[in-house]
Amino acid sequence: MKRDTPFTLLTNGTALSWADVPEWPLAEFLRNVGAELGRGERLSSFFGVPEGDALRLVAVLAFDAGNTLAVGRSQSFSGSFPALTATHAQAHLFEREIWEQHGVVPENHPWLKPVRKDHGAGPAVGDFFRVDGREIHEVAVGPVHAGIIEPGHFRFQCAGEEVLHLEIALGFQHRGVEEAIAGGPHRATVYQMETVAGDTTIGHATAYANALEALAGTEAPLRAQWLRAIALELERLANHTGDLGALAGDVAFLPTASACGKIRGDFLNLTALLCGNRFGRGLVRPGGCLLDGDTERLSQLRKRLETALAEVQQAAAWLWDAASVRTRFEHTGHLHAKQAAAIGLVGPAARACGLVRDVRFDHPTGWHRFAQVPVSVWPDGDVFARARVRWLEIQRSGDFLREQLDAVPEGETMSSLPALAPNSLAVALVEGWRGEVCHVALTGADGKLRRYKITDPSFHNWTGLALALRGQAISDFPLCNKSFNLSYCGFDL
Amino acid sequence: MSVHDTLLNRLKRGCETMAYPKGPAPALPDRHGGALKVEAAKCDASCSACVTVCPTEAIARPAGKPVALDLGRCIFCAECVTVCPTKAITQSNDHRMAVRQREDLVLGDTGKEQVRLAQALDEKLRRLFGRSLKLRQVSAAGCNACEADTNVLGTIGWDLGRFGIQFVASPRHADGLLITGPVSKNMELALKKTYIALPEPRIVIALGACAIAGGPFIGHPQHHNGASGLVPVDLFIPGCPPHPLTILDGLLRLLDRLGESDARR
Amino acid sequence: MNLDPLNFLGQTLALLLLAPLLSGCIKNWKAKLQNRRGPRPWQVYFDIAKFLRKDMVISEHASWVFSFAPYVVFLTALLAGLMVPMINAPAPLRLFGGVLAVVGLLALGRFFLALGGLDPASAFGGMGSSREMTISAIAEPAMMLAIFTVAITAGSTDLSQIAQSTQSATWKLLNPAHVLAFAAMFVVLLAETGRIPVDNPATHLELTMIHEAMLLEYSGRYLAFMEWGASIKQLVLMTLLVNVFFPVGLAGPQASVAALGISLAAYLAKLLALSAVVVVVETTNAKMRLFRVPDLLSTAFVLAALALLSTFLFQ
Amino acid sequence: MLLTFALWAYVAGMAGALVLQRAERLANVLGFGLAALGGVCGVVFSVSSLAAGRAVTIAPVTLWSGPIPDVRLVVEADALSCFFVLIVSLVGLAISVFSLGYARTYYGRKNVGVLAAVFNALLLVTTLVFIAGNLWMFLIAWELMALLAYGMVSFEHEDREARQAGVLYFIMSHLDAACILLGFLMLAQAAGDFSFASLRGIGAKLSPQQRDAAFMLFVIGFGIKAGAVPLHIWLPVAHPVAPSNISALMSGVLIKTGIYGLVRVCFEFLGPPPMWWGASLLAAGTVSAVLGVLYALMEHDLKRLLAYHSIENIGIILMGIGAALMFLHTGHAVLASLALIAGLYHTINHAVFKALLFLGAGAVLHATHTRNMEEMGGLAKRMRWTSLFFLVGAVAISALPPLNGFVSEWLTYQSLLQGFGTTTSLVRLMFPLGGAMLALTGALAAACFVKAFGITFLAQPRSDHARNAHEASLPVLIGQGVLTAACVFLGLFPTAFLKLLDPLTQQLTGHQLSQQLTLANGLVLSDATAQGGTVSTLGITLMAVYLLPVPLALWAMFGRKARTRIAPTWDCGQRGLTPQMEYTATGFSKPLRMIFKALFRPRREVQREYDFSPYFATTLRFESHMEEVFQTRFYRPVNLWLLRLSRRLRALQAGSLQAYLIYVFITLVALLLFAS
Repeated sequence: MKRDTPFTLLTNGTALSWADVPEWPLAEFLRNVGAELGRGERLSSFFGVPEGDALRLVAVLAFDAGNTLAVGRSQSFSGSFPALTATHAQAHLFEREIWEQHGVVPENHPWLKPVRKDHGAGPAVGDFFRVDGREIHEVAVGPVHAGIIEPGHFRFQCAGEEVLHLEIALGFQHRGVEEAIAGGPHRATVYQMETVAGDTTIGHATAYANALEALAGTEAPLRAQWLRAIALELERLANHTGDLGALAGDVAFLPTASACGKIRGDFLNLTALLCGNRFGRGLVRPGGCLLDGDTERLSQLRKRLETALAEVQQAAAWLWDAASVRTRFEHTGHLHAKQAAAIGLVGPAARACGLVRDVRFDHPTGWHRFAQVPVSVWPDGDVFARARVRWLEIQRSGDFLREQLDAVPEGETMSSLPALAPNSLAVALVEGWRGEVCHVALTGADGKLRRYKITDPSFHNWTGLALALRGQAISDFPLCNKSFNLSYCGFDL
Repeated sequence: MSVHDTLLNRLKRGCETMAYPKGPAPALPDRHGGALKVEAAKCDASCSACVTVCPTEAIARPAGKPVALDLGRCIFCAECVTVCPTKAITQSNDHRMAVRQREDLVLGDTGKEQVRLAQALDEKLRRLFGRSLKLRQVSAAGCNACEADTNVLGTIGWDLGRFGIQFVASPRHADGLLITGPVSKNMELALKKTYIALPEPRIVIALGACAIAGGPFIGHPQHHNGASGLVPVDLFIPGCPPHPLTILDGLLRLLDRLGESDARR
Repeated sequence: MNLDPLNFLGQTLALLLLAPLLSGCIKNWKAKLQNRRGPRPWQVYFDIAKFLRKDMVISEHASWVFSFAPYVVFLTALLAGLMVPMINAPAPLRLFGGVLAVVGLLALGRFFLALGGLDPASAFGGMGSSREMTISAIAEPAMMLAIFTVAITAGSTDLSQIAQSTQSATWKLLNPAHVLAFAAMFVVLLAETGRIPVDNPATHLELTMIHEAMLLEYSGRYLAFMEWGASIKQLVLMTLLVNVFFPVGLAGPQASVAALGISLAAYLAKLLALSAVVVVVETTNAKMRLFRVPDLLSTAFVLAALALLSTFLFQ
Repeated sequence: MLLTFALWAYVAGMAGALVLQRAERLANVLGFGLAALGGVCGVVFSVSSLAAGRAVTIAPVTLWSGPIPDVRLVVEADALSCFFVLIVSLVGLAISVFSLGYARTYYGRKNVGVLAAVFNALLLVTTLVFIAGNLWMFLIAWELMALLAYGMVSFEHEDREARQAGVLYFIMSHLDAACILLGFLMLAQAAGDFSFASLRGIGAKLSPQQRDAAFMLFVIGFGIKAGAVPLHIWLPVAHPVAPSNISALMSGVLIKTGIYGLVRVCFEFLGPPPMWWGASLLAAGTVSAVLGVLYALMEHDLKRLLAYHSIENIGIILMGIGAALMFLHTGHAVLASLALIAGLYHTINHAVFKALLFLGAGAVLHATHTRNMEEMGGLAKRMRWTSLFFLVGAVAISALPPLNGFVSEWLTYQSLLQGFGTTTSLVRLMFPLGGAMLALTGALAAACFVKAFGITFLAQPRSDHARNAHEASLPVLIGQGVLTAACVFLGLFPTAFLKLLDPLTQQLTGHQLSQQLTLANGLVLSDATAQGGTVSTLGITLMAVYLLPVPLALWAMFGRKARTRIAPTWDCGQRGLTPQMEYTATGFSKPLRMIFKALFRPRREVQREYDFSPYFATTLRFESHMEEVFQTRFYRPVNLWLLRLSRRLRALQAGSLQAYLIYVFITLVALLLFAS
């Protein structure tokens, strides 16, 4: 059903020429975007395209109910623009990023702070939000954390053990991925796409491949799309199993923690069986898949998948049976569905608050057009719900893989990629294991990539963690943090 | 989850830790390829196919000298292996790649077809850390894959704890620093402060292509192309990400805990 | 003043050497229960020896209390250990203190450990000290009540006396007062030595640590003394539990060498059995939410009160 | 002879200070110097008399006999009064030395002469209370003490809080004076004479109801003075506002007059006590101990925290005395003297370490100009000696070995433990439960003093005052040093001190216990039963020194080449730690506030303001308050009821002469009826 909307609609994984994107003066553009957000639509990407010294804003909206995307742009302007964040919280990080990257000021933005602080001074330097009260003290958990995790700065305002406010300052993992793609695709671009977020290699590489294929007007051969879907589900299985183990480890429940640690290694080895690299590097390329699995390799993969799924079934059973674990998981880090929708959560974090959002279901592309994976949703919005959603996704990904590996499509896996169409825009969404990965590619007149915007699901979800901690005990923070398990390098790019 | 069926299940499964290094090393995935081998003899001077195809400019052809492949910058994409007409660069399926000096990673000269493996620490440090090495991990940009593979070493299959190697919470308790990622400018201060917080004697391990020379993001102005510019590095473990077996081999080689099974060179 | 040097020297060495071995065994068994080989039981010795050799880095905010605390923790644990009967009933420092002195010395160690945690001005140290003092404030009355129950039936607070009197009437071990007191002491043992339901010794998350958070700033030999003191304190509490509440096989005052041998064997067997129980509890339970821990300890207090009541009812 | 010399020294000090008010420096030296001299004489006198073991040291002497018959001021000193004179003189000596340095802060600001004079007067009057021979002397000295203390509480009358505290102190003092007066009048009416000698054992002549009534009056009267719960509300208000040396005197000595009165009355005047007397004192002591420490934990004002701790320690003393009374009832005289010794030993211990802590607080207050612990920090490196003395006081008050708090609580534990076997009635369960509550108090006190010492002295300074604080002057340190030495001596050599208590227990319970309590020629303290528990703080300290070579040998063997380096605190690699990131005092005790929230009833309000969307707050304010349970539940309703009653009574003042004549007539008729 097509709703009357001033935006141009396009489906996921397709391209349209830059001219077809509707263009309005700045105020009208922002009013239209605000109207769509008011109707409950979701903002997938919102960024600036520099034109000379002026700037043009581009918005990509996801109409989940309508199973379609919508694109719109503003005329070029400079100076400042009225912020959307005042009324729509989900645009707050995008507007801060536009301010930091292009210098245009979002007027009366309630929380205008740098996102990655890449020019000059490092992150976590600015003045943090202070709660005033005699007994308030700050707890600063800095970039270097106690375990083996990525760096991020968490500033808690505590009254004793209770957290009143949490502010998260990231930017430590900033390596300048987007700046490097301009004028691309270069030789190293595809490798950089695979290392935007190491544990979502297949997610980002598939999105990049879809975007370039859309710009080139072709499509990867069916067997390649099948292989990409298989690798994506294997990556989801590995990460969700690792998360269940890590959640058990954070409440010191040793049986599941140790078992899941090993089973995650088994799933990674299955991906390595396909492409030699445990994280699926070197598998997905624009135009198809570099490596293929012959029947003997696929049957071996099918057999080892069976044993791994049985083991994770046993490990998860322990977790759900243990009453001491359940008391720790329930009612910790609670997030209401209304809050989740307002800040635009995606992926398991959103589905754990009861929101039905899954790119494989709402905007199917590639092999997901032919094979359906049911959406795993859980209503409560606390750590228990996020763990249960992960467990449901493990089971459903397992079923999907069994079903697909029993019916292997024929055909070769690699096709050559023609030149990219000039002056055209492509949007590619992929349901990475953390949520919706969104790549938007815009080519210039010479067919080279003029602007390439990557939005990792963590970019939407970090505010969710900050909200979930309000009123919790500070000793529950590691558990809540691990229940979201967001990517720092995906946010920092 | 009653006590009964935990114990029962445990007895049934027995110990799942691998025998390595006492027993044989677990096999690398067959398509992994392991370390690269460069035979300068086979490489004819005129062709430079591999130089143009390498994404991180790891291969260079200094005038008059045979091809030089820097394994530290290599992200093991094996493009050069497929494109080389005379098979001068081949994959050796060998997981052992850890070295002590940065220049040992540059292959190509005669006698340097393969990586010169790391010697153990000197007598004093080995006596100190031989059976109890506590490491503090610092992730300084990078893609979190090296952290994931270091974490895997802690699981029951690899069980790093049995060698007395442990990752600790505070640098005060640590003897060594394990750095991953190309050390972004935003993480420079944190890395320096962590290094200062370590009590002497201390060692530094650069894990992965990013920490050695910048990995896939080599040359970006936002980072320092690896840790060697900021802190003295004692052990380089190449790979993107290095296979857990390579990391474990590097650590044990450093502490001379490999026994006679396959200590080479 | 019968402070025969042999008994004194023997017990001091036993305390120093057995304590790290015991915590190493517990770590090893926990690993075995997770199907991994785990660190060898004597790994703790290597760690302590290495820490002793290493340099020290001291915080610029720390005062003289920071450097004084490790010695207090180490010596109070050692002294408390010398007052508890290990192999033969009369402990070496039996004359210098009974159970009240043992509890007092352990409290003195905890007092300086908490101050050492607060000194370097880091939020984690403050958090660890606050939690440690809160938990011990609730655990101590439960421990005291359990000890009173046993002391009252024995008629004195001298540990050797208590052990011998409980040992003489073997049926006494099974009367409800004793069983309840043992259960209460076991819960207190879990709380005091920072075991899983209360605190996770092997955790990596500074925000959830209790005991470990106070040691974050210590390095070199100070850290060695702190870790060693903590393991000796764990051995002392376990010996208290094993030799005073369940003194089967404890040799009398003038025991022959054979009796001492049997007593040593019985003591080690009981110690390993108790460690096995601790390991199973740690493996099958998740860590409690911090605000539930006082409820756990108040149940220990109720258990001890019931033990007291039952001495009154069944005597 | 020495005692009269001490009294004259106080009088001279008072007079000298008053006369030389103008010359502040001279008044200070003269006043406090003479007070110190008086203190020395008092200590020598009491120690020599107690050591000599004489039951009565000074026969009754009439100081002054006025025109009205048998209104004479008689002075008499027996073992009990000598013991308390020892307390007042020792603490007075230390405080006067401390005040020599501390008073300098008042130069130019306040009248140092008056301070010295009143200080001397207080010492004089308190000593007179302890050696009062008859009713008049006791009550007059008691009243003077209350007035002088009121003067000192509102010494800094410019701030409203001090004035209000003074008024509250004044009312409560006169409430307890009234009760004591009534009690003594009941006894004197039975004895027919006002001298204490005739009052001894008078209880036998009174009917049981009268004895119980007299006991209740004395308990309320002396309870208010001592500060037991629920009569304690004036203590945490009055003590903090007085100048530090005076609050040390008040906390250390003045509240001990309540204990002295209680012991004198219960053990000597009222004869053999029924069971419920001891049980009620034990219960009141336990409640005071637990509530005192719980409220102390919630304080972030250093002196209020110490004031609440006085309530806790008074509770512990009352537990000892209550247990002693119960054992007297059940006929176990030896056990009664053990419990009494425990109570009295804790009295002198508390006097010493509480005065030490208040002096320490005074020195810190002077350096940081604030009583709020949240603005202190980092003083250990700036005030090295004061922090050492405060730490010794903190270890002593937390009843940790090897100091004196541990010894007196050890004796209390022993008496409670053995109490279990003395009777078969259900009341014997009170002893172990009392013991468990004592353990809870000890553990909470340790938590409170980790907070007090940690937040005040350790980590980073939280304010500029704290940052540039400097060590106190020499007399201030000597004053604290004297008390620290006393703490260490009372801790390490209890058996030596117990000999001094022999004449006292002989007088009150008829037993001398120091031989039975001493083993191994004075090294070990035993609990006077055959195979009972023993403890030796001196032994523990010697063993600690004996074992010290173990860590040192390990250091020498392994870590000879190890160097030490100073580096910033580990802050997870961020820009650096600010004082705002340190733990606060209220944060430290928050978990305990949550556990005991039934008692504290904490209320918290979070005001969140935002301009546009609730997800981005502009300001967030957090306030939490605790309900003062006793004020709101008990004292305020009583106040309101009293006001309503008095408003109704005002109707009687109709203002017409005839009405007043009728009232006179009615009362006359009533008296006649009553008299016949």
